[in-house]
Amino acid sequence: MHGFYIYAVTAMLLFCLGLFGLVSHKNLLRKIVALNVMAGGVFLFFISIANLDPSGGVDPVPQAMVLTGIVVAISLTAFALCLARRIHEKTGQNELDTSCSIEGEDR
Amino acid sequence: MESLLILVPLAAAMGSFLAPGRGIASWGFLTSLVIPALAAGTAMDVYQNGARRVSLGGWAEPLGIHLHMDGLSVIFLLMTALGGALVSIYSAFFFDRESARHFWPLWLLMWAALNSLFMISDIFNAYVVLELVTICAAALAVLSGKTESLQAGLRYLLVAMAGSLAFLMGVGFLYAETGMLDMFMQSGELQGGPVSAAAFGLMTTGLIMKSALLPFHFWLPPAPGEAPAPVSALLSALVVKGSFFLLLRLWVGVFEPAGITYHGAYFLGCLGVLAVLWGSYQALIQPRLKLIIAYSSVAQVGYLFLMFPLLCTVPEAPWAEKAWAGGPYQAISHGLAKAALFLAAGNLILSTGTDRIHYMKNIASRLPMTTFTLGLAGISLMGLPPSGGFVAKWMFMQAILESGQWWWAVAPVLGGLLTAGYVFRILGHAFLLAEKEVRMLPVPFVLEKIPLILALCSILIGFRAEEVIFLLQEHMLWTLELEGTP
Amino acid sequence: MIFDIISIILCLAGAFFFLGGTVGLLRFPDNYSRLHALTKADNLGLGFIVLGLMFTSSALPEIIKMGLIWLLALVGSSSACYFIGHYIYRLPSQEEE
Amino acid sequence: MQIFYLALACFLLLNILAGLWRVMQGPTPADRMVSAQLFGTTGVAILLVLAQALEAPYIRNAALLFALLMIMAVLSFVRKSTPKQGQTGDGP
Amino acid sequence: MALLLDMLVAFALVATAWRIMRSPGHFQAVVLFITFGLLLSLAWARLHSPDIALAEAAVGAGLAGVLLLDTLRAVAPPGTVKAGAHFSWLLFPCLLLAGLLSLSIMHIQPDIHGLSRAVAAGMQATSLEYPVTAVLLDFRGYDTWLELGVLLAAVLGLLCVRRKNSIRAPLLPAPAEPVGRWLISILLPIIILVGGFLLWLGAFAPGGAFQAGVVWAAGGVLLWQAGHPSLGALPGSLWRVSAVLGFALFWVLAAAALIRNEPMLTHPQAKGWILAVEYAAALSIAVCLTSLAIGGQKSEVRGQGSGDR
Repeated sequence: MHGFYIYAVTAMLLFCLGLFGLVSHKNLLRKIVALNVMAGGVFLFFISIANLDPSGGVDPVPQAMVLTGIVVAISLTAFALCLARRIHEKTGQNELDTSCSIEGEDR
Repeated sequence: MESLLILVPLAAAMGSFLAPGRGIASWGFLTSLVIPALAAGTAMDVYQNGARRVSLGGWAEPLGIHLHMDGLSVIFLLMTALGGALVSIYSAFFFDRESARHFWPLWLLMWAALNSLFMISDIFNAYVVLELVTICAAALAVLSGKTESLQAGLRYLLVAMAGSLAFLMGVGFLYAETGMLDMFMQSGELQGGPVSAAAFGLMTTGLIMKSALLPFHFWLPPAPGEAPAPVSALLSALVVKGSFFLLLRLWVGVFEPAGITYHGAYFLGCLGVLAVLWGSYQALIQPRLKLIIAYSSVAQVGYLFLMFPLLCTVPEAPWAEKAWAGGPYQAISHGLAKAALFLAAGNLILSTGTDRIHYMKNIASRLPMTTFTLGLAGISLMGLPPSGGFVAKWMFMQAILESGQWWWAVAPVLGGLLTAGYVFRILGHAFLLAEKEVRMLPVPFVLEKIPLILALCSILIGFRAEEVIFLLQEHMLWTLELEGTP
Repeated sequence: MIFDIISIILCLAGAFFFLGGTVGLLRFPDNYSRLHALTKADNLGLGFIVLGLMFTSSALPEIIKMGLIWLLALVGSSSACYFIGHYIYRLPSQEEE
Repeated sequence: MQIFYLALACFLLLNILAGLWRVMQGPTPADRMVSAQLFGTTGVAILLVLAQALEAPYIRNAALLFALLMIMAVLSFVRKSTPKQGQTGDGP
Repeated sequence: MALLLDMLVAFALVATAWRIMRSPGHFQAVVLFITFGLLLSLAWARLHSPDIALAEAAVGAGLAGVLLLDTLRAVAPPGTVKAGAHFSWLLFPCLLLAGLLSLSIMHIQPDIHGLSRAVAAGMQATSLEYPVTAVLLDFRGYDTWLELGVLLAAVLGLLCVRRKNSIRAPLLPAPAEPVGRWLISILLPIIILVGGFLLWLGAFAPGGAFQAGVVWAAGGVLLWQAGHPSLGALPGSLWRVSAVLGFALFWVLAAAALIRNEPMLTHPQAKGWILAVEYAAALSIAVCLTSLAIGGQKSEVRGQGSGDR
């Protein structure tokens, strides 16, 4: 029971620290890492809920959901990293243009 | 029938991935023939027999995942089928071979995911489907390979990932409170305490990030603004609606019965009004046609959120039905009109090589059909009768006046004026005579016709208001019935 | 009971080596010596702990598996040590990050 | 016995925490990588001890995976800073 | 003592996450993130979820590290970039949010009657013996199917970004050292065996298609890191088929039910069906993840390290 609170609060802290990293870093790689930390927090919350099962075992449904979530997270991470790399190759920057490229070039 | 709405595009996606030969567009062609028929069939079914559920894998609630079809889902399915099919046919003629190889599998996969999203019933499944839509949409947004589109795509991806994670955290809270994942079963179980409130806040925030409401709108204009025309149409018309649909489902189906939506509804309404004003203003000052259209999406998404204060503040309100009908109407008419506008803009770019509106001189005589399309879609955006946009705004106005929350009327009135401003700005440039001859390439016949059909559809749905409202009321009945039988 | 005591002694020995590794990592002055202290002490520590655990484990397959894990860690750790050492050697003027 | 194993796990975890200081301090990437490697081995040890303490034999498979795969990051790291062409010989 | 361990793990997680966010160097952050994965898998072990510990071990130790380090090399060679965080004041709203969420946690009922009873009831009707695998492949098979779709979409997106039609891995030079070759010749067979072992285990114990797929993917990446030509020699059509195989078998499973006029994804409760889908899914996960890990490379890498030969 205490374990639940410890891990659930940790999960919230991880989620919010990840959120903080996401908004406070300009560097894309760091943003993506921060998103992964956030995901870690979410998964930790799911599993700490699963441990509250009154039967004494661990609820298998959140476990299955987290497994699915891990695969989804790694796919999205890999794709985002690939995009970040491509942007770096084209512009030499590791950051998103803040000017929103509204004046973008004509085709 | 409803399963085929998912199976067919998936089969076509796999086909186009495995056989990326010369005939790759035929996969999309076939799908766009089949899907509208299937969607129409489903719609007829729901129209006649009422809402229905399918248990996937044959596992009953609460263990298995279900597909849920009612009036609301049918409306969105029809919009996706119509818009998707027409954009597909357009794309078959638009893309070169290299881009087509990337476009088709991704778009067909996304189509299946969208269809699945509109029949959603399980909230974790909703997360997976949303991620599938997100990754396909982000990949499509970078299809052109330009630097700006890469940046726009990544920005969208990051926002959407963060939104999904917030949503997923909310799923965790809901599961902790109810011990279930099916949203139609959860509605009776919520206690309205802090746990429900946390779930409510997290899920709402996550979804409005994905549907580009005002403080999170920053990814929306660049992404469609930089993508190829069919992709812009899909992103702006369909993808954004997906998360809005889910939000509506959750609010009306899950959170409103728990009685925790009151303040949130006013807040969303305020954000909606701000989005309408700010988006319209930005659209008014943009130098490029595609960006005007993209910012107009920010504004039009804002209208959708006016639903919430009208719908979720007073229980059993007499005006709720009108507000309830207005939202989906706005979604569908905006979706069709926006797709038409983006495709027309794509034609302009094909023809003149630019979409800066200062170079758009004299297109009225050169591309009359495209100009006509811009005008028609503009009418629907402005909300002039008899268009679909008019019906939506009319419903909203009626609900606003009946509810006595007159201050929301700012959005339809001022927003309509600003919309008229940018639509006439576009048309004005179109009719100006050019001082010097601008070189224009001819646009293939089909490419000109498709946006016109879309624009006509967005006008014509104004004539079928009664059926739509009947379908939507069907949904109301269904939720009440389910609450009665836990 | 006697197995428990042996296990405790072996595990304590392992813990001691891990502590040595950590102290080495923290206190040694340069790259090479840190690498050195770490990897050797580390492998010994893991070895002792695995040995200690083997004494209280009942199933033979589990014992074999633990032995395999130790061997794998040994392979991984020592080759990692080699690679990193090689890396430092090749780049003598590695600037600070 | 269980308490002893848990205490052992705590002690090993404290080792990791202490090692974090070296990751932060650096000064070179190699140092950080070495620390990560230390954590890997320590993590394997903790997982093995936990498997015994919690009587969950399947955790050993996780330890097995760590022992097997920690090397990949190092390989990636070493390759990662492969010097420019012509700068290197064929080894020490 | 268990409580102390929990608190230490929690503290280590938060401390690592904090340093990941605040450390000035990118490389440091990446190394800390690898450590973070390790600590998370300790937490999974403590929380009695060996499945997730396995997946985290394979993803965190193997793939995530490789992905991040490779990207870091490409976008920011060590020693060049030093970026502090901006908007530090945002920490306070974030901590406030964490506090609010933690407060709502305190209101969670201490006994959640989740779906575990429903799963236990359903176990009698399914042919699988292990609940987590049964949830993944049978009760909530639709999720797993779409998740394979997400994986596939990520690969498609990568091809789209890279403007390639097939993953032609840019082959790196083989390590010049005998140690490298020796290492790979030892590790690869073990990786393949361990992956197969986990897959076999999945039917009745923690393990299964995900874990096996991730481990095999790690093997594929290792093969590529070693510069072994086998991956590059893989014909494009074979690669396509194996990437889509798991997804396609799920489709067949779903469509077959329609022919028998049953709801989608209903299948006869014979173990063979599900195991076929699971094995195919493991293969597809392996192929897709390998492609994701190495397909993001720039094609020009081939020439770059030739001085090493």
